[in-house]
Amino acid sequence: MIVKAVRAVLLALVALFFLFPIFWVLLMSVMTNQDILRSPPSLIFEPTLENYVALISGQLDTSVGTLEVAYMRNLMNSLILGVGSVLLSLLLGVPAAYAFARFRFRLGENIAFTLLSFRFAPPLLVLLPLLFYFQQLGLYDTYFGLIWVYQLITLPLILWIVRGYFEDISEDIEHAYRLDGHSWLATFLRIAIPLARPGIAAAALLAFIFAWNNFIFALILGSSDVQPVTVGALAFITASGINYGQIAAALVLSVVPTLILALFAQRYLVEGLSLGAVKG
Amino acid sequence: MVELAQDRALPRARSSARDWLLPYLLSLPSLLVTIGILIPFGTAVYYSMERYNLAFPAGRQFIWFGNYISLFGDPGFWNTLQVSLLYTLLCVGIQLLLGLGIALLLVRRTWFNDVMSVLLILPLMVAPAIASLMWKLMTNPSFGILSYLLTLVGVERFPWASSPDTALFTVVLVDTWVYTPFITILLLAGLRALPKQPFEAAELDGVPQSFVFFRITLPMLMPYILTAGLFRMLEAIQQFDIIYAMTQGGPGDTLMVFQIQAYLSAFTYTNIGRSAAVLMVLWAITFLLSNLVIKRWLKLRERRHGNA
Amino acid sequence: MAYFEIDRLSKSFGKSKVIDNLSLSVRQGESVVVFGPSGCGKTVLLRLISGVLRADAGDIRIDGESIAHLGPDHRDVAMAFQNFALYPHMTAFENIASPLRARKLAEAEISRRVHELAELLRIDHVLGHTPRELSNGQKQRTSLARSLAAPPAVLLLDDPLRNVDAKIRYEMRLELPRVLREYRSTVFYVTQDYKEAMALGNRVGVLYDGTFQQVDTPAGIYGRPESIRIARLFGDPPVNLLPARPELSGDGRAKLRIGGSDLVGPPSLESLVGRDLLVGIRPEDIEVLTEPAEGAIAVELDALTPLNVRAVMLLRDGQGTEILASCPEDDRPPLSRGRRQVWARLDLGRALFFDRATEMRIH
Amino acid sequence: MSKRVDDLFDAHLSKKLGRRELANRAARLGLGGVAAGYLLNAAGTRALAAGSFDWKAHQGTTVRLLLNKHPYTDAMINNLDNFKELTGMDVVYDVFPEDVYFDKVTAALSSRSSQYDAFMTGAYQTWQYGPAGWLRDVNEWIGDPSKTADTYNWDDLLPNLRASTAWSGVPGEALGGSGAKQWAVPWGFELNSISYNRRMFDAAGVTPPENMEDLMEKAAKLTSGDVYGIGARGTRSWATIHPGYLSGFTNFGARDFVVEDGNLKAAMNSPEGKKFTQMWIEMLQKSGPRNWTTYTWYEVGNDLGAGASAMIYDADILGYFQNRGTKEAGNIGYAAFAPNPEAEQPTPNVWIWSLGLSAFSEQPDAGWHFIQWATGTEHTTFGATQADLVNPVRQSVWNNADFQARLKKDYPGYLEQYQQSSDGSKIYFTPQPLFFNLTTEWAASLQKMHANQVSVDEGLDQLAESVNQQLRNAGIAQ
Repeated sequence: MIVKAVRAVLLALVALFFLFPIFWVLLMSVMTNQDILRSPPSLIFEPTLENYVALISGQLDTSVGTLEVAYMRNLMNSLILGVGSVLLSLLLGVPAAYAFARFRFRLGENIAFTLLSFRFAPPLLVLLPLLFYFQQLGLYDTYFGLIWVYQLITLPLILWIVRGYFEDISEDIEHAYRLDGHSWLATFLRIAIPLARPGIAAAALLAFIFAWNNFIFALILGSSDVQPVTVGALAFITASGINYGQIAAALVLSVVPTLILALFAQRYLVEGLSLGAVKG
Repeated sequence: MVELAQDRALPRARSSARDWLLPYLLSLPSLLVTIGILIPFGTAVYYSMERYNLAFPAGRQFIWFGNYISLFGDPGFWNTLQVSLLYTLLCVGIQLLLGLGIALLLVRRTWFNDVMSVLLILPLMVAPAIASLMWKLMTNPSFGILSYLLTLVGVERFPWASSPDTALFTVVLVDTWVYTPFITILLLAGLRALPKQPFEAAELDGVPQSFVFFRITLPMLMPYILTAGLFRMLEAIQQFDIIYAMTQGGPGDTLMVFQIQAYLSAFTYTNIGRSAAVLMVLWAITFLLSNLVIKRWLKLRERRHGNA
Repeated sequence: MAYFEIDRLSKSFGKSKVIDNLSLSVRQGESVVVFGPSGCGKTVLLRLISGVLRADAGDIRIDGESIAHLGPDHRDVAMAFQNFALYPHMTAFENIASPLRARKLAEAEISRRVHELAELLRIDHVLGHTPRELSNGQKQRTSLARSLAAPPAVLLLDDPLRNVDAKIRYEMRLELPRVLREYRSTVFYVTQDYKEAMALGNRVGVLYDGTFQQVDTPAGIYGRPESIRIARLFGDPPVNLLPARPELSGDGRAKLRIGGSDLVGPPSLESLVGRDLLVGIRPEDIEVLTEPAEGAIAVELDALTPLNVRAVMLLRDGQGTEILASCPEDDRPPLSRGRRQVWARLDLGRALFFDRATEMRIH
Repeated sequence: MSKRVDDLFDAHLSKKLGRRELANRAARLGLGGVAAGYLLNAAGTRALAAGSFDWKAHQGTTVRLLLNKHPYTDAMINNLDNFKELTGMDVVYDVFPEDVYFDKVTAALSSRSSQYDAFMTGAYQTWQYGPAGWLRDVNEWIGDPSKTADTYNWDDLLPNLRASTAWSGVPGEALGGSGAKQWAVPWGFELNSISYNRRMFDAAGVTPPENMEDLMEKAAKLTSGDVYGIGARGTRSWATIHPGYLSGFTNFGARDFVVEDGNLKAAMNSPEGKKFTQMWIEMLQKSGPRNWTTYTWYEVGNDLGAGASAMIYDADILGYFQNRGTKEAGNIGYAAFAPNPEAEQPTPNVWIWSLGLSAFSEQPDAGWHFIQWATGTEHTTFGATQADLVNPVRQSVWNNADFQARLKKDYPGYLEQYQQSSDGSKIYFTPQPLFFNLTTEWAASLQKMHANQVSVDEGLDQLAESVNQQLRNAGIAQ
């Protein structure tokens, strides 16, 4: 009984710490800037949807005219970059993770480490040379070029997390399938991948989040046409003031796609592998 | 008993080419696609050995290790090293403990826990740069809800990121808020993936909970903890967004971590050579630390999966 | 005629030679049981045969054709795993159908065969379940069914009864030979349980130190173990090993001094006079008497354990050597409570003689 | 747009109609304020086109701009159709948030990319970009009548601003001196003075401060409860140094550098410098924002606009922006400020948003076409009267009756503040390429003083020593 109570109290504290700021941002997104900038802060305000209206319609009415807000475009860019990089990383990383998990081969660990080590390089280190080469190669300001660079973020993550999950699948299950007369490829596709799916889902979601949250690559390697939400949200900070309400609304909108993805992946995320029962 | 054709030569068993090739066919595409990054990396290494300030194009010159030597002679550099390592240690340590604790709280599958485990990812979904902006507002002495709540419980004028005494605490707090969910996700999945038998056996034998945790759960979870810790460490030692948005490395030099040092050198001071040297040192440290973790990880894996 | 041949197979991991120049021939339809202690290389041997591992040297042939270069999917070898290795994301039906799907059979044919097997193994009522919903016994049968679905040239059974409870194990031990006969399979059966080895094999191969130490019929292994180690592996309670040196008695017969008494040995012992031996006597070859008798030694009864249908008695001779004896519970001598002094008659005619130095049996 | 509307505005431009009458007639035609402003400027555009200069010289080309998300940019974009119509050119622009804008500029130009013809820059940045070879000297275009319209009137741009954006590239040589290259053209600027909350001042019976001591006293007096007396920026950034701090620093006669034997030598630790810095830190400790070291432009402005601070000593336009759409809108007052009682006049340091011509542009003439339009009288007038292109860089705009009327109506006291400050307004930093190293370190030093980690004297001495060392390392001084 006491254990249960302690557990409940701890969970409540955890929820408070992690969710209160989100809740507050949600409130701010329906406040005017004047309501937000009140001292002391107050919960008494008239909710407004004008922040969202401005973001979604792309029209921001100010005293000096109507300004264009490119936030929806930023959102689309983020989606293209996030989905594109994660898909490419899965395509490249899942087979590689499988190779590292299942085979011991010459240089195998070296290749695995090299791939991980691309994550060691601070982005700033390669950024300026990268920009130079991108311009030479015509990759500047292209989704293709950015998705390639994003592999530095997403690929090592997917590779190493998925590798761990592959290693936890009983080899016997795959052997059994091979012995049934199925080719190596069929075994990989119909046994290994379905069984590692929770791990792949978790890794893909995390990689997507990291890609989504990046902004230095797109900022330097692209024009404003390809900028993601992370850069877009900063546009509400101008010399004439920070529009916190719009940033909050932008933040809420930027979380929505990831949240949908997380809910979609939730079945796998919270499921774990559950292979214990057949592992022997 | 054994009917062998003795005249038959003993064949030397050889593995087919396909067998030998397969792991390379699987792993090399990812390497080939990303290996290109070595080119800009090499260029950056070259920069780090140049006197290269964009504002002094005429003074550009190859100086071997000149940038590194001047770096090591600069007390600011040693401060940076110390701050970065401390920051990393605090973030990774606190977040591993907290993340593990939360994962343990949520490991039982109930409707509530399922909902919570998705909701708790929310902070991770907010870009750190923007999250920091929100935290800065929430800790603002005039409009900040957190500052206000603190006054309600009697803590007046808590300085948050603005004082050298509390700045580190504040950025670690934000970092913890943003990144603990990362650890929670991985460890929660790891916990749920553990085989059930050892636990059932321990329960039958009436083994005390603490013993089960330290002798069964923790060792079995170790590969997941190491993976989560590794990526968290890579992220933390290269932290930029949060610290820059909250304090720009201040107050004073309190939070001058590597990436801020390098960022200022490159983008504000246009000193590309020095920036590259700082980042190369950061790269080397990251490399060393990761190597340690990975060695440990591989050893665990060896032990866990045996030889055959 | 050899149907399935393993020819001087070797496999090392690093410096440790796990399979060392191992050879074996199996006739078509024969069941060979591979028996050995844990860590003897059984698993590696199975993996070499199934093609999951590649040997360093040696060959494997089925019907004269080498399969050593083939992948697991082309070897026509099936295997039932100790841990069942069922596909957790497929139903029992799909698990069993898997080899048939690989052979691209028509759906109707697949369904017919799966149901036939399921009926034979009495799991037809759980075909729609996933492995998670199956009991261990049902998992085991599903796994067996899968390995039989497309009748393989060679069927490997890797200790399939290890992870099921006693009742099912007993049932299966009776049932398995029937099923295997039905499918006329050539079977390679790995087990750590000597009773299973005795019950199921046409022949038993005793594997340790990387190679077969003895291959013989179950009775042959039991009755004529090549070494002390093999003798010990077979039999429960284990064989008694009593140190002794035969001497010639006055009448020209070889005598053994055991438990302070001189016992007359069989004629074969005469050639061993003067050698240091270990005399192996199985517990069932020792008769416990309540009265002194000709050729019986006086011993103390230390403990008596009624083990189901057999009673096991721990005896101690004058020198303090422990001797185990067993007999059917019904034939147990009437022992009154508290009685310690009994006599034991050793059937030296069935005794095994091992050289004390080499621990090998002297023929 | 109908011919009738066009006629109406043309009539206004040729002074046939007064402004009020124009507004009445426009209202009858159903035009609101902003639309009317745009149309007014369309009329100005037609007037431009009527001149002798060939605005269509680059018809069909596309000018590419790199811009900061800023009210100046917003004003320009609102008026861009007129430029397109005037020149037959197209304009594409990349707008990046201010937070990351200069990173983008540095990256784009350091890679010698030809993708932008012109870009926004601060005057201080030109001290890096100019010597780096990323900017063209626009004197070449200004002096060429075939490339610059006769109506452009370069001399109408405020002389201090023209000088502040021109430099020879020799560290320590005066801005706008002989041999100076015009690295950029001023577009909009801010100077530093006092913006205050009139409501609070009235309630406390306080008038705007006269000098530093007065400021300290009044700031202390106005500090009570949730309100603090004086706002200023305080992050570890050059932005902390250049507004109020350097303006006051200069007013007390202190300098960042002196030139000795042709060598730059750090001089911020002069007695005057120490004296002012001492007062500055003391004032902030006593009556400044509590989290001063995290205060940027935005926090300083927010606090004033929301009534959390009683005044700021910072950019005048920061106070300007806070007088609209905020809680304290309409309550903000403005005052020129000379901290040193012995000073003749205020000496506000300035920040100048300017437009520069990229050295890597393949069509600099087209780029210049845009710059001269954007900094020309017509657009800057439009920007100042109809949008927030303030402070205007042209004298004629300051003299513009509409602009003056607008300021008087919505920003009382602003114009007077400007008029009292303007003569002494210019960049007071010594131009040298290590400007950002110096000022960032300076800010870090002030933060340490504020936290009492180091005394003011010690801090400035250490700073001077470190700066001298860096100058030597960079080969700027011996």
